[in-house]
Amino acid sequence: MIRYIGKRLLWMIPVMLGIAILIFSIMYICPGDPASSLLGPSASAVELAAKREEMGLNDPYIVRLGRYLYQTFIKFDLGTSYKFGTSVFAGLMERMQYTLVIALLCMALQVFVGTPLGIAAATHHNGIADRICMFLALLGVSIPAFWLALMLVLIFAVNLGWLPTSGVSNGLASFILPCIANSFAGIASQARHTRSSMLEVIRSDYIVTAKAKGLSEKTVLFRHALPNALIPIITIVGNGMGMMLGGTVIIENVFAIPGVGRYMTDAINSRDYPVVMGGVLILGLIFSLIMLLVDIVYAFVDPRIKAQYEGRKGKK
Amino acid sequence: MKKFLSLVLALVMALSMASFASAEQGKSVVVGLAGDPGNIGPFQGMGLGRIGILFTTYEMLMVKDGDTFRGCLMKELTKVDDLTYDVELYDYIVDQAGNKLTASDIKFCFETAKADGNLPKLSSVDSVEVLSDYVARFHFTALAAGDLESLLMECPIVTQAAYEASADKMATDPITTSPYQVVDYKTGSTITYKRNENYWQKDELTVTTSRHNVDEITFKIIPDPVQMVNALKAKEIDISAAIDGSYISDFMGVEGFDVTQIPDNTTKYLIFNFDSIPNAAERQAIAYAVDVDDIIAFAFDGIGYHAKTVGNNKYPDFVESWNDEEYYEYDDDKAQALFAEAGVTAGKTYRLIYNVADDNTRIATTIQAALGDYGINVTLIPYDNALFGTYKYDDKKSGEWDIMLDEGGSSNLLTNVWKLTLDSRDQTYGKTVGHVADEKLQSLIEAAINDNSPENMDAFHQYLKEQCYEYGLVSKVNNLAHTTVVTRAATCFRGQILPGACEY
Amino acid sequence: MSVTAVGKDHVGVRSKRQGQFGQVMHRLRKNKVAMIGLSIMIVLIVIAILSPWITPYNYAKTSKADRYALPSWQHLFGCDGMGRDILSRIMYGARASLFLGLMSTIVATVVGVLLGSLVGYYGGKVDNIVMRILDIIQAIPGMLLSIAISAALGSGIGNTILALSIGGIPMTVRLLRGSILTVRKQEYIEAAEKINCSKWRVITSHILPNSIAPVIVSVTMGIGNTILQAASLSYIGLGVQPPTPEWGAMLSEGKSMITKYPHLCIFPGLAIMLVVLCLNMLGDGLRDAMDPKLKN
Amino acid sequence: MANKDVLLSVKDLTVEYTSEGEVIHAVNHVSFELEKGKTIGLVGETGAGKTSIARAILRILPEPPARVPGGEIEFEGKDLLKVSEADMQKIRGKEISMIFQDPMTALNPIMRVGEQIAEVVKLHEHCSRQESIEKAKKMLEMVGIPGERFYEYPHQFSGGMKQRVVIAMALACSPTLLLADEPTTALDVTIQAQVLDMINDLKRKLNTSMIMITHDLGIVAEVCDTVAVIYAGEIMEYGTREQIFHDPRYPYTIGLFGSLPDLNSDVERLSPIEGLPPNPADLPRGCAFHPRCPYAGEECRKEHIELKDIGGGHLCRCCRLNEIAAGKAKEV
Repeated sequence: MIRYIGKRLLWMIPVMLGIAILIFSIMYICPGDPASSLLGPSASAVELAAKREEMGLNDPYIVRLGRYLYQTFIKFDLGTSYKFGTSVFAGLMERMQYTLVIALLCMALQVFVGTPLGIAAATHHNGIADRICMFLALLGVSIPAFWLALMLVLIFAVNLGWLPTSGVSNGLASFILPCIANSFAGIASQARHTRSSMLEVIRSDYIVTAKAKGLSEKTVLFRHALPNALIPIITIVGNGMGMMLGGTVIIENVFAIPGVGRYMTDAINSRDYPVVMGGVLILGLIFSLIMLLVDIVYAFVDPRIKAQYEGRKGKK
Repeated sequence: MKKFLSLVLALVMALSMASFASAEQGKSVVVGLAGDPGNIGPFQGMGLGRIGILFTTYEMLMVKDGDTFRGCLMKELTKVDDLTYDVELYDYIVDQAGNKLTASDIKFCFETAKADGNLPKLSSVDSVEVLSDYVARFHFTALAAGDLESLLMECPIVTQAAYEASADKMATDPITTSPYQVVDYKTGSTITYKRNENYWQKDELTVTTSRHNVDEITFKIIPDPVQMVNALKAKEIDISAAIDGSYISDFMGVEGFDVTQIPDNTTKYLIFNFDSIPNAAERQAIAYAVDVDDIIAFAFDGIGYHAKTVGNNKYPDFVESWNDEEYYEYDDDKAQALFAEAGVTAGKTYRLIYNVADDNTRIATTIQAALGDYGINVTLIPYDNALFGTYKYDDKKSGEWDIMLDEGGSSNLLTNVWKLTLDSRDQTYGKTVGHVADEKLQSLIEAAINDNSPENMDAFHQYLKEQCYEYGLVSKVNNLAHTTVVTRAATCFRGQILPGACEY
Repeated sequence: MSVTAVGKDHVGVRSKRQGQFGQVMHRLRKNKVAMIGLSIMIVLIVIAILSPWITPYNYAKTSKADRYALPSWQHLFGCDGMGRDILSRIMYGARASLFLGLMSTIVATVVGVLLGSLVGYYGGKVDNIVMRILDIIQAIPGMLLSIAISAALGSGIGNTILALSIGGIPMTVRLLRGSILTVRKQEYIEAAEKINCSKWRVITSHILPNSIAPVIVSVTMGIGNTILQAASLSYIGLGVQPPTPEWGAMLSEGKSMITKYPHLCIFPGLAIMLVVLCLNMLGDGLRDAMDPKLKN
Repeated sequence: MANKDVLLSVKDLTVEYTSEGEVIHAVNHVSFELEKGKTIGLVGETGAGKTSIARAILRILPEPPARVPGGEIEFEGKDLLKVSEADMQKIRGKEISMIFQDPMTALNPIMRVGEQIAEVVKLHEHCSRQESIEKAKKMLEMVGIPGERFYEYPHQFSGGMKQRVVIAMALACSPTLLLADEPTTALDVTIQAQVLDMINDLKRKLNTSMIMITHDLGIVAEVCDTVAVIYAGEIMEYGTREQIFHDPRYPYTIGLFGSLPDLNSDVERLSPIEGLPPNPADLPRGCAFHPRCPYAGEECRKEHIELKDIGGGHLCRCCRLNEIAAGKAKEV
């Protein structure tokens, strides 16, 4: 197992290099001009051209790529944001604190609300609980997040005045509406996946075996069915966590939260190259680590997968 | 679970109580800002979000106060010769850290800003010479009409000592001469300013942009337009210039709220691509075919002004008589006749390129519908800001559009609006943005830029109108909605809120 | 001493005659909920195809008098900010939205399932390399990928579908890989291999039916997002250009009016919800029909 | 049929499945009795309803779609269909346990095999964890698996070993009744014999009664005392092993023997039963077997036929016994 993890960590080096080269090349072929967003709309074409030259944007691809890779991987410097004038790493970490709060809260909601809902639906297959749960789930995945967010604001912030409409200056209260709005789809999808997976597992022979042993419904459900049912859900949760750490642009925009998503989207829109490239690299690293974690959790939950990681000596 | 919930609720309540409590002390105002200023350092460019906080954060040598130019840090301006001016500062300026501002700081600021290259106008400043503690001599390489003022207004001034003391070139914690000091900057969220009790200028000499009628100013960045409305309704913000036109009725004449309407200094106009529409009659026909009233109704909820030239009529060099001239008002007969003359028949297709934004999409759609009445198709090509900015000036892209919906404005002169797209010297390929290489047009605009006398202005305007290389459409109106905490809203000449100058 | 094949149960016999596909279809046809979903989808598709002839108004016809008109008998769903009939725009918009939504979902699923099966089946090096490439692709923000596709390959419907589907592939692969890993080592797979089943057959008839369920769930839920995403592509040279209606764009146009004129958002939102709902009903039915554990 | 030594008495048991709106009659009015220490064999084709009978006894039918609309299952004086679920849980695994058909899927793939045995021990014998582990290891050794393999997972076991684990699990609490659902089908012949020997052995040691579900007449001959031939959810013929083996009367039973390779005769080909089992959702009127029965006559198609005692407790559900006897005679 440790060998496997070590191998995966080593693999991260080419992955990071791959991400760096790919993002650099994409930014290179993407039209759009960082100079124009820096100088504002009243700059003329000649002034823009001068600024581009000064920023070194007119150098050939290879020169710029080399400079970028040298700076990133040899000097470990992600550069300074064109727009904010601050270090990309510091900027990203500052934004990450908000994103992390939202991601963790949302994941918690998703797991601790979605999973029980899915279990309830599966154990009452085709019953009322199932129908209600699945209806909510469908609502969850088909209601656009911004719509839900704005409705929540209208009710709880504008009409009732319980919570702030937007911003991050009210402590935890600032995060309640964003998290509810953001996790609704996650809860829904978690519930559906749990249900689907539970249904598969509940029909398995080993569940009948467990029942035939005289175990109580609860024990059968939680000791035998759930752990098996959760295996595919690990991917969902891992992927969801990875995505959420990349920021949730819609929610961050609506609630005026200066999270990673807005930082990155703004950077993409204004072609703030250092932020885009540095951000993608760091987020890619985080994502890869989470995916590695997912694979490790897999191995812990499912001995069959662990056996596959450890080589093919498996069966005796 | 219940326990946890009640705990959370209690926490929430405690937190919200705390925030209300702190808001009670002193007079404070919260301004809703749609754009993120990002770097608030002095020598950054003029990205859209920055303009909103510029005058609260910094002072310049000169500002435009109402319709007149006034010295802010500058006490006297003396002309030495055509390209040389002496600037005399007040001799009692101190910044928020107590540093004295002297002529050497002026030299430092202009040189640093020019070297940073984010304020491209400064390229016409050749050098700044320190004559004495409070007198700096500016040497310019060239000065067109209005350039002197815009140059002196362009560069925010800070002391060299404070700038060098900052770790990040004042990107987050500028120390300036302004009456308000940044005390907290949560990047992307809020910027809070406290009034500087030791502001240097005497009240009777304070320019509008430096007034300080309130103790604390918070700019809150709210990118979503609906949330801006919600925040104002919930009175989390006191004033915003970014309330969508269709929501104005929620605040106008409503108890506790008020709305001030201020014409925007930008104008929407059409640029015709000379490569694909070389015939003046065809361009004129399109201009006649478009009904600006429709555009105002569809894109601006009925509130907007017809443009009378390429640019609006708020500039000092705008010639009054143009207001009464005919300027391609919607005329079906003329449009048909001109289309016939140009040989344009039904089935013709134009490609209209524009910068995507709600109002632009609607203007473009209105134009599309208007030309549709003549059997002419219009293909809309929307681009996001970055792509539009690139394609607009890209010679290679000129084969991909026929009409461009663009907008432009300037902080001082109409000629500066014209310069943006009509001066071929400012393009990298020696033609206007519309690919016109017309020597007469060029000589007329150069004349107007060098000397914006009504004659020169009119000559250029009339020629442009006759050729219809570009066609001014409409200027919008900004809605300043505010709670009655603000009794009179004040804006700078760029249409941005000046929270310190508002009355409470 | 054992009894030779005494007889086959009827399902098994049918499978011989109809093949696996026919068998799945047969079970699907018997599932009422799935059939309702399918019927509504077909109705929507028919509306989309016939929309140029059956919309009550021209979708692009603007009218100053009808700006933001509320739903009424003249305009069942009301009118938008340009005075255009929302019902007509939704009907016509079904063309772009359904086409883009369905096509890109199908492309993403097919590619994802192919890759996922390969990765899950072969494991080892193949797994490592493909998954790491996916790590790299997934690190790039979708918007940037789309802009790059638009810039490098130009506009056009194919590239739009590519841009929309590329984001969905990694998730599908990961899901499938995850669930194949759990069935990969089961005896029936080994048995199938030992009797010299072709790899293709092992994958399609033994591995996939046992591991596809999470993919179906995730794909059918994702289509709503895909339709919404299509709206943002029109600003970067892909997607559908105005005034041709498209549900995602209608929704984002109406977004800023949501508290003032909610009908601008509600109806396109409902249209998207309907599609998501139907596909989910169909997807659930399909999953049940494909589930080998339900055969007997 | 009253006997004081009866451990289990099933009366009129009926099981239905509802599938896509159709009602499938899996088990129809099945009655039989089992004495202490004895073994009954339920014989029939796949899908005949044998497994459903066993699962109905343990009440582990998947409900829905399955349903038990009628009947009685009397076990040690209690009607299992009426006891509470909590009481049932105390019976399952302890008094009655089951060996499942498919060892490949009967074990929880992500739980250590020993743990799965220890679980049932701990549950019913209320012992400490340590004791339950010891017992589980002992059980593993009893079925011929080294105790140290307690900590391994099912995927590390071969099919035969998994089946032994399943058996160990079923026998862990010394049940009074063992339901063995085709315990050897998934195994190869040598292991089959070992497993059967083992079951027989354990049965003798623990004086356990057993219901042996199989389609393999060889196994029946080896372990069963009585035999019930099940066809389309009904008992068609019932009798002692000797009665069934030496004097099969029902045409289906005869057919079963006909499809056995008889090493003593030099018949070149087996004679399998023609046709297919009936669709349980749409059973034929009259005798369920008549479409395939070479002796079927008019009356077989008309009405349902009752189970009749044809002597010595040998029951048969046929109205043409005489014709069959004649036909048999002719053949010989």
